[in-house]
Amino acid sequence: MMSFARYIARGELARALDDMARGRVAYAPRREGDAVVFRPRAEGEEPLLARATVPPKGVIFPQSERLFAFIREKDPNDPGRTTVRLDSTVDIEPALIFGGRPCDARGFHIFDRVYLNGPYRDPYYAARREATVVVTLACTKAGSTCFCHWTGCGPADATGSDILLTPVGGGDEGGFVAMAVTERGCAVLEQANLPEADAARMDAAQAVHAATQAALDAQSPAPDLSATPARLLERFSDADFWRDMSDKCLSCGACTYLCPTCYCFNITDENDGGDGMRGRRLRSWDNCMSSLFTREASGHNPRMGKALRLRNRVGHKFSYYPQLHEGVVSCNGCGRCITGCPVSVDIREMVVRATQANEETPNA
Amino acid sequence: MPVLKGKELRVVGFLCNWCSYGGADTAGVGRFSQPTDLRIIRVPCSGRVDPMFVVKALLGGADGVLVSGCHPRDCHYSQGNFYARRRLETLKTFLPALGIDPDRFQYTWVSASEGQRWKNVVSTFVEKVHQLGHAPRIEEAAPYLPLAEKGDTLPAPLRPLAWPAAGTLTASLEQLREKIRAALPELDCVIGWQQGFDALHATPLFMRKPEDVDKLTWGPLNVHNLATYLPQFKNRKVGVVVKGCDSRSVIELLQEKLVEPDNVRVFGMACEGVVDVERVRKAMEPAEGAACTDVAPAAVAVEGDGLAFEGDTPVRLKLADVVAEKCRTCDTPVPLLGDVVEGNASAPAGPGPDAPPSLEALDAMTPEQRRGFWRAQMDRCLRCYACRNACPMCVCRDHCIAESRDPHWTTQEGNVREKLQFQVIHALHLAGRCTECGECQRACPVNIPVLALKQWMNRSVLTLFDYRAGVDVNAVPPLLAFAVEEKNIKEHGL
Amino acid sequence: MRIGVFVCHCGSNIGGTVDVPGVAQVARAYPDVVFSSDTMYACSEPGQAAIVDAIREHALDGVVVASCTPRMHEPTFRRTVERAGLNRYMFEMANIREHVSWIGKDREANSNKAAELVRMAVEKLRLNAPLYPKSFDVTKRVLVIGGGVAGIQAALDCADGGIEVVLVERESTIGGKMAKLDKTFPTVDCSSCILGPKMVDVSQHPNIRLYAHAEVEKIGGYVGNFKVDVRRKATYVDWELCTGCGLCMEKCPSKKSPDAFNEHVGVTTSINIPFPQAIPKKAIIDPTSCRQFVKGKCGVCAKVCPTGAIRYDMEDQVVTEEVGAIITATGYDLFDYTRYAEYGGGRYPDVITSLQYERLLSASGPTGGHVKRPSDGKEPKTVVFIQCVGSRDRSVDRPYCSGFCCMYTAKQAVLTKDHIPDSRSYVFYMDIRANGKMYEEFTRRAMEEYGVQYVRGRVSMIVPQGDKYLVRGVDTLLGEQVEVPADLVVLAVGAESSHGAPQLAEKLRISYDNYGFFMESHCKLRPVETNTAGVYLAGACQGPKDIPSSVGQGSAAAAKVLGLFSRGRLESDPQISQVDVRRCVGCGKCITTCPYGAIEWMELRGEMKARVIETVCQGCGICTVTCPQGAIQLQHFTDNQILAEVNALCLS
Amino acid sequence: MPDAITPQAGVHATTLGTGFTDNPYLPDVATVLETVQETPAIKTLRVRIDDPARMESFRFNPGQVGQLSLFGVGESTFVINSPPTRMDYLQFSIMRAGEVTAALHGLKPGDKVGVRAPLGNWFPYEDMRGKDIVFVGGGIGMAPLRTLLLYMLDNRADYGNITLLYGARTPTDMAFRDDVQEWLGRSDMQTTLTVDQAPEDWPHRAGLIPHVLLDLAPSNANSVAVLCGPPIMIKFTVEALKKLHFADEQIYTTLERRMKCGIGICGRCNIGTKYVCVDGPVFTYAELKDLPNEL
Repeated sequence: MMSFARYIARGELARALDDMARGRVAYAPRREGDAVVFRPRAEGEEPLLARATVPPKGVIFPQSERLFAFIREKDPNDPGRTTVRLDSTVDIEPALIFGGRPCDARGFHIFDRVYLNGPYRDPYYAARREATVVVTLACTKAGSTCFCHWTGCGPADATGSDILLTPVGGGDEGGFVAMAVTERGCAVLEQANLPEADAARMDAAQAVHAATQAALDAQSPAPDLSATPARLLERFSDADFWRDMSDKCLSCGACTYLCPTCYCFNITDENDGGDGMRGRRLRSWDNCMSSLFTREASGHNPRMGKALRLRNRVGHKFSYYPQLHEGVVSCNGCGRCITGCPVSVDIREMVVRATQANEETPNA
Repeated sequence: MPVLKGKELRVVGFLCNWCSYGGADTAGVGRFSQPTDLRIIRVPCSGRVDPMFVVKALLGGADGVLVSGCHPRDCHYSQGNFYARRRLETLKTFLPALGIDPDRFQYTWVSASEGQRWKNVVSTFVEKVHQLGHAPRIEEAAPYLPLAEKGDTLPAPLRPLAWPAAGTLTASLEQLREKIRAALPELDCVIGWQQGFDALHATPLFMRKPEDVDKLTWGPLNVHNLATYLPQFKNRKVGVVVKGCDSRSVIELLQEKLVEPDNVRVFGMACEGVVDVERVRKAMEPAEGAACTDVAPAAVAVEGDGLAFEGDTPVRLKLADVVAEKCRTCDTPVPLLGDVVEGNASAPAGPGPDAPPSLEALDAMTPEQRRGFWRAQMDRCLRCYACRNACPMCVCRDHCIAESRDPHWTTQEGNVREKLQFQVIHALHLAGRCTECGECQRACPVNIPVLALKQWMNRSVLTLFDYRAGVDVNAVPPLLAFAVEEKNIKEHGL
Repeated sequence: MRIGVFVCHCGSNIGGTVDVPGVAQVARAYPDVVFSSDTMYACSEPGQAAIVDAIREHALDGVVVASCTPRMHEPTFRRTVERAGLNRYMFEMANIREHVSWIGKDREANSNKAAELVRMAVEKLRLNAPLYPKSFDVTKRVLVIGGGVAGIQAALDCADGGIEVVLVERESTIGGKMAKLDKTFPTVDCSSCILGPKMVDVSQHPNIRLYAHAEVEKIGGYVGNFKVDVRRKATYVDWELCTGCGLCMEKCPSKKSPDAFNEHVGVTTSINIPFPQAIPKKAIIDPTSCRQFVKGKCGVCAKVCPTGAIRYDMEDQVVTEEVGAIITATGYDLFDYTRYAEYGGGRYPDVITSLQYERLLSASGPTGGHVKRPSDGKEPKTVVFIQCVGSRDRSVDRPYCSGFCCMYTAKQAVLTKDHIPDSRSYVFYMDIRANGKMYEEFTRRAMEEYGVQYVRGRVSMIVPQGDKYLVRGVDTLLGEQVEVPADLVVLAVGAESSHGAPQLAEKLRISYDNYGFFMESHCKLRPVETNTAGVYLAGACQGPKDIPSSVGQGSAAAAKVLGLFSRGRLESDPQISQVDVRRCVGCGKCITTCPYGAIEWMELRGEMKARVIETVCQGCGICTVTCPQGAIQLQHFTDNQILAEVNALCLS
Repeated sequence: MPDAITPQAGVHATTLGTGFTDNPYLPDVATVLETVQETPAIKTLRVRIDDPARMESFRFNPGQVGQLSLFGVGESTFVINSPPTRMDYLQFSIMRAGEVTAALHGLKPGDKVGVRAPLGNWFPYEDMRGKDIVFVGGGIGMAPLRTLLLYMLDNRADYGNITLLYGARTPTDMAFRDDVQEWLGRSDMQTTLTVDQAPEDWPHRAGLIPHVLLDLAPSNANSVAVLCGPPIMIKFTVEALKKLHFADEQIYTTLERRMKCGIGICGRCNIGTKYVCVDGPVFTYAELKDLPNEL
C-alpha cells in the first residue's frame, strides 16, 4: 500500500483537493476569530495548513445529532388512541476531512474500537465513518504540548487516515508527498491525476518524519507507560493525590470536547413546538468532568467532586481503555486538553506522577 | 384551522393577572377592537416575568414581545413591578447587543380599569411590530466575521504599563511569600500561581505546605482570576492571591455572601497588566505553514514595559501590544482589599475607563452584522461551559440551567440558537454582578468573544443604575433591589 | 395525560366571530387531548354537568375550558372539575371572549387565535400538577393599630364577638381626632358624649388589652399567626399605681409644655393627663420640658403623688403579642397649612386650623369653651372660614377631596353663632360637598338659619390690618373682588396620611398609594381587605373619611376578622413558591428580594438552603425570576409551564 | 406530514433500522397494558411491544434490564421483573425519583412507551440449579429478585431450598403484595418479611435486614445468596453473609448506575474497566471486590 504515493506541488494543492473531494463535502481548517476550526471548504479554496484548535471528530461524531424523530399520531376516530411512529432517517453526507493531523486521525481509530467493534455496533457512527475519507497532514514541528510519541501515535502515524500528506521542501518549491493508506485512499488519490512521488521525495518525506520525531524526543523523551494502567488502579483510592491533581480543575468540559478520542455522549429528548405531536431523541457530546454525567435521579453521584471525575478521565484514557483494547491508550498526545484548558491542567504531569510517584508514597 | 400566512405577526404578551390581564378584559368587555396578532400568557405578576422568557420568545421566532403589569406603586404584591421594571429595562438595553431591535420588546403598565389604554397599547405596539416586519432569525443571518488578523493592535492603554525592575519585583514577591508562609498554618491552603507547562503559561498553585510557597510566581503571566475557586471552599479557611482586578471579584463574592469574610484571607500585589497569551502566540507565530500552532518560547523575561522571549528566534514585545484587553482600561491596578504588599502601580492616565475595544467593535456593527457576528461566533461553541466554570460569579455550576431539564431553558442541540441562549443567560445572570475580569472569554477554548456581551451589560447597568460591581462590599446588586422612583429609567410611552 | 377541551359559544358572544366547533375539532389533534366538544354555555348548569360527565366517561385527568376570562369563571370551573373528582389545579382556561371574539371581527383570524390559545392552555395543563392547600391553626386574637373611633369600633366589635383584642395607640389616650371635636355634624351632638362611653367600654372590656403610648415595632409571621413586637414608650409614671387624680398636674411647676391634645393652643404642665375623659386616665411626663429631666432637679410630682407612681428612670419596654389578624386604623393627619404663604404661612396668630378652632369651641378646651382668639383673648366678631386648605389643590400635591371639611366648616360656623350670637361668619368655598344623609340640609341651615355668608371663591391673600385680618378673594358667582376684615380666620385643613404610615405599611407588607394612604384589595368589592392575608383596614388610614364611614369600616373589618376566625383552621393557597433543595445553592437572592419575607434560611446537612414559609408566600414569583438556577419555582406558574406556552407559540 | 428530512444534494437520507434489533438506539414501541401502584413511590408498568412478531420472538434472561422511555421525556433503566417463563407482558417497577420516573408514574393503560431490551447480563440461573437459594431484597431491590424467584418457582424442581427475606421501611413501602401473599402461603419456600418501623398489628418481623438474616441463619452449604437493595443494606447484608460463612463467589447482587446508551458506548456507567450496562448489572461479590471502589 505504501508504495502508492503521489506528489502534490504546493501550487497544485487546491486543485488536487477539489479533485479528491469530488462528490464529497470537504472539511478543511479555517480561521474563525482566533480559532481554527474545520469547515466545509469551497471549491478552489486555498486550504489553511495550521493545526485546528478543535479536532475534526465532529464530522463523523456530530456535536449533537438526531437519533430519530418520534411522531405521535392520533386515531382520527378516537383521539384517545395515539400511536407513536419513529423515524430514524439520517443524512449521511459523503465527506472528506483534509488537514487533520495524525493525532486527529488516530482519534477515529480509538472511536472505531468502541463504536464499530464493541458489543454493539453504532449505526450512526458507522454510516458516517464509512462515508468519510480522511486526508491527514503529517507534522513538521513539535508544539510545546505535543506528546504523541508517548502514546503510540506519532508525527507521521497513519492510523485512522486514508491518505497521509507529508510536506516536503520549502516555500513555493515545496509540495506534499501523498501516501494512500487504505484502498479507499488509493481511489480518492487517483481521482486527482497526480504524478507519482519519486524516490527522492519519498526519502524527503521519511526525513521529515524522522526530524519531527527527533524534535519530539528532544522536547520530552517518551516515558514507559506500560505499567501505567496498573499504577493508576493502585492510585485509585489515594484521595490526596487526586485532590492535588484536580485542585485547579474548573470542572468544565473543554478538555473532553477538544479531545480527538473522547467519545462519551448523552441522550436526551426534545419536543418540537407547533402542534406538539413530534419531537426528537438527540445524541450529543457529553463530558465526564460534569457532575451531571453520573448523577443519578436519586441525587446519588458515584463521582461526586471534580477529583473523582478527573480520576476517571485519566483512568479511562490510560488504564481502563488500554486494558480493554490491547494496550492502546485512548490518548493521542495532541495536547489540546492542555492548551485548551483555562487553567493549564496538564494530563502529562498526572500520568507521569501517577506512574512514577507510587514508589515514593505508597499510600494507595 | 387555516394558517394565517402573512396576515399576522407573532406577538407574545405577558400580562399580570391583577392589573393588565384585567385591563385586557376590560378592553374586551368594552368591545374595543384590537389587532389579532397578540397571544397573551397570564402570569401572577410582572415580577414573575423572567427576561429569559422574552429572549426565548424572540430567539424562537416571536416578532414582538409585550410585558404589562400594574402601574408602579399599584402592584398587587407591592413590589413586583418595581423589580420587573429594572429587569425588563436592563433587558431592553441589552437586546441590541444581539442584533435584536429593542422596539420588538416593550413593557408598560396598564391597570384593570384601563381598557381604552390597553387597546391603545396593543394597537400601537402591534403596529410598530408590523412596521418592523418579520423578525430576522439570528441563525439565518449572513455570517459576519471581521477577521481578527495577526498583528491587529490595541489602542494604547490608559496608563503606562511597566513592571518594576526585576530586583524590586523579586523583593516584593519575597515579602508576599513571607506573609503567606506566616498565614499558612491557619489556612486550608493559599491559592496563587506557578510556572505552567511552558514558559508562556502560568497555572494556579494551591499552597498547603511552606515549601509550596517557593513556587509562587508574580508577573504578567498570572492571567487567572483565582477568586473563582473561593466559593468551593465554603466553611473552610482559605487564602488567595489577587491582582487589582481580581480583588473586585472577591468583593462581589463577599457582598453576595457567597464567601464568608472570616474565612478568606486576601493577599494582593499591584499589577501592571497581564498578557493575552493568544496575542503573544500570534505575535510569535511563524508564517502560516505546516507548523503546529502551540509553539512556545524557551523562557520569558519581564523587562519593564516589555517582554523578552527566548528561543529559536528571540522576540521582544511591548507589553502594551500584547496586554489583555481588560488591562487597557483598568483603573484598579492595586487590590481594593486585603493584605497588599506592593501598592505602587501606575494610575490610569486617561480621564477614566472608556469603552473596551471589543465593545467598540460591537457598537460599530449594524444590527444585521451583530446577528451575523454572533451566528458565526457561536457556531463553533463547543458547549463546554468553560466560560461559566471560569466565571467567579457563576456559583450555580452543577445546577446551572444550561443543562437542566427542570427548568428546561435550553436543549442539547448544537445549534446557534441554543448556544447563544446560554450566553444570554450568562449575561443576564451577571447583570450588576460582573466585575469584567474576562475569565469567560479567556477560558473559551475556541476564543469566542463572549466578554463583549457582559461589557455591554455592564455599560447598561452603569447607565441605568449608576452601579459597578465589585467595588463596595456593602452595596446591593441593582437587580436585587429597586427604587420607587427610578432615576434613569424613563417610563415607556405606549 | 387525558385532557378534555370544552369550547364555549357563550351564545353568540364567542360563536358569533369564532368557529367554535372548528376550534374544538382542531383541539382534538393536540397532544394528550382525548376529548373535545363545543358547548353553548359552559358555565351554565347543563354546561358544567356536561364537563363532569365527560370527565367521568373519558377518564379525563385535566380540563381546558375555552370561554371567557379566567378572572370571571376560573373559580366556577375549578369547582366543577372538583365535583368530578379532579384536583382543582388540573384545569386551565383559554380566554377566547374578552381576548378574542369581543375585540375583532375577522372570523378566520379569531378562530386561528382561539385555537392557538387552546393549544397554549393544553401545553400548560400537561405540566400542571395537583396542588393541595395546607391547613394550619389560627391564633384567635386580633391586633388593632390605632385607637381612634374606627379602631375603637373595630376593637369593641371584635371583643364583643368573643375574641381577644390587643389595641395599640400611639398617644397616651385613645379617642383620636374625634375626642378633640366639640360637636359632630349634622346632629350637633356632643362628640365626647357619644365617644366617651365607647372609650370607657374599651377600658373595661375583659377581652381588650390596651397599650396606650405604644407603637408597633415589628411584625412577623402570617395570617393566623402573626408575631408583633409592641414598643411601650416610657411614660415615667407607673400606670398600675396612677389613679388619674391629677394632683401632680396641679403641683407641677413646669407649665410650659406644648399641649398636643389642644393642638398647641396654649401650653400645659410637663406631667399631664391630656383631657378629663382620657382613656386610660393616666399621667405622663414630657421629658423635653420636665425640670427633673431638663435640669436634673425638681421631683415635685414624685413628692405629691399619693400612690408613689412616679418613675423617672422608666425605660421603653418591648412586648411581643401573638395575634391571628391585624386591623390597621391609624387614621389621618392634618395638612400643614403653613405651606400656604398667602395665608400667612403660620405667622398670623389668629389664622388657625379647624381642629384648633374645635378646641376653642370645646368646653374641655384651653379656653373652657369660650371662643377667644389666640393673639389677645378677645372674642371674635367676624370669623372667616376658608375651605380646601390642602385639598383639591395640585400645587401642593393634594389633588384629592378630603371629604368632610365642607361639613365641619358648616358645623363650626353654626357653633360660632351659638357661642357668639352677634358674630358674622363667612365661608370661602370651591364647591359644597354634602353628600351624606341630612348633610345637604345641614349646610342649608347654616346658610339660611344661621346667616353664614358663603362666598364661592378662593382666597388670594390674608393681610393683617390693625388687629384685624383683611381676607381678600374673588366671589366667582358675582364676579367681583371681596375683602372681609376678619377677627379670626379658620382654615379648613384637609386630611393627609398619618405620619409614619408608609413605614407601618412596609412592616405590614401592604401597599400604599402616592399619598401614603393604605391600599385596599379592591376599591369597590374589597374595601377593608388588603392584599396581605389577615391584614384589614378601618377608617381614614385608607383615605379621608367622616365618622360614620370610619365606624362602618371599623365594624366591617371586625366582621372580616370574626369571619376569618370562625373557621377552626385556615387553608393556605398552594399556588406558592417551592424550593428544590437539590438545586438550591444557598445564595440567598430569593430571601433578599421577597417582598413578604416569606423565605427563610434553613440548614440541611450542614448546608444553608432557602425555605418557603408556606403561609406567608403570596405567590408573586419574584423569587423564581431571581433564582439563577431555577431552584425556587412558583407552583402553577413554573418556568417549565410558562416555557411550554412560549414554545407552543414560538417554536412552531 | 413531511417528517422525514428533505434530502439535500449529495446527502444520502438513510434509514437506520426500525427497532432495537437492527438499531440499538431505536426502541421498540410498546403499549402499557396495566399499571399497579405498588407503594406510594413505586409503580409497576406491564407493557407489550406493539410489533407482534417482535413480542413473539422476545427472549431474555432473569436479571436483564431494559431502557424504558417516554418519548419527549427520556429514557431510564429498569430490570425486567417478570420472568421469562411468563411472556404475556414485560413488567417494570419504577421508583419515583427524577423527571423520567415521575413521567412514567403518570402513564395509563393505552399509553405508548419505548423499550430497548434486553440489555446487560443476568443471574446465572443455569449454574444455580440444584442449589439452595437465599434471596435478600430491600425496598425496590425486590424487583430484580422477583424475576429470578418467579423463574425458579416456575422451574421449582430444578432448585433446592428457596429462602426469601424481604424488607422495607414500613409495611406501606412493601411492593408486590399479591406475590408476597402467595409466597407466604407456599410450602416450597420460606418467606420472611421485615420492616424497619412496624405498626402494632404487623404480624411479621421488625428490624433491619442484616439482623433478621443473621437470625434466620441460612446455611451456606451448596447455597447462593442473591441480594438487591440500597447500597447501605448491601454493605451490611454482605457482612452478615460473611458471618454465615458465605464465600464471595456465593453472593450475587445487581448494580445501578446512571446509563444512557445501555450498550457500552456512551461511557458513564463504568467502574474501572467494567461497564455496568453490558458487563453487569449482575456481579458476584468476588467480582465487585476486584473492581475499583467507586460505588
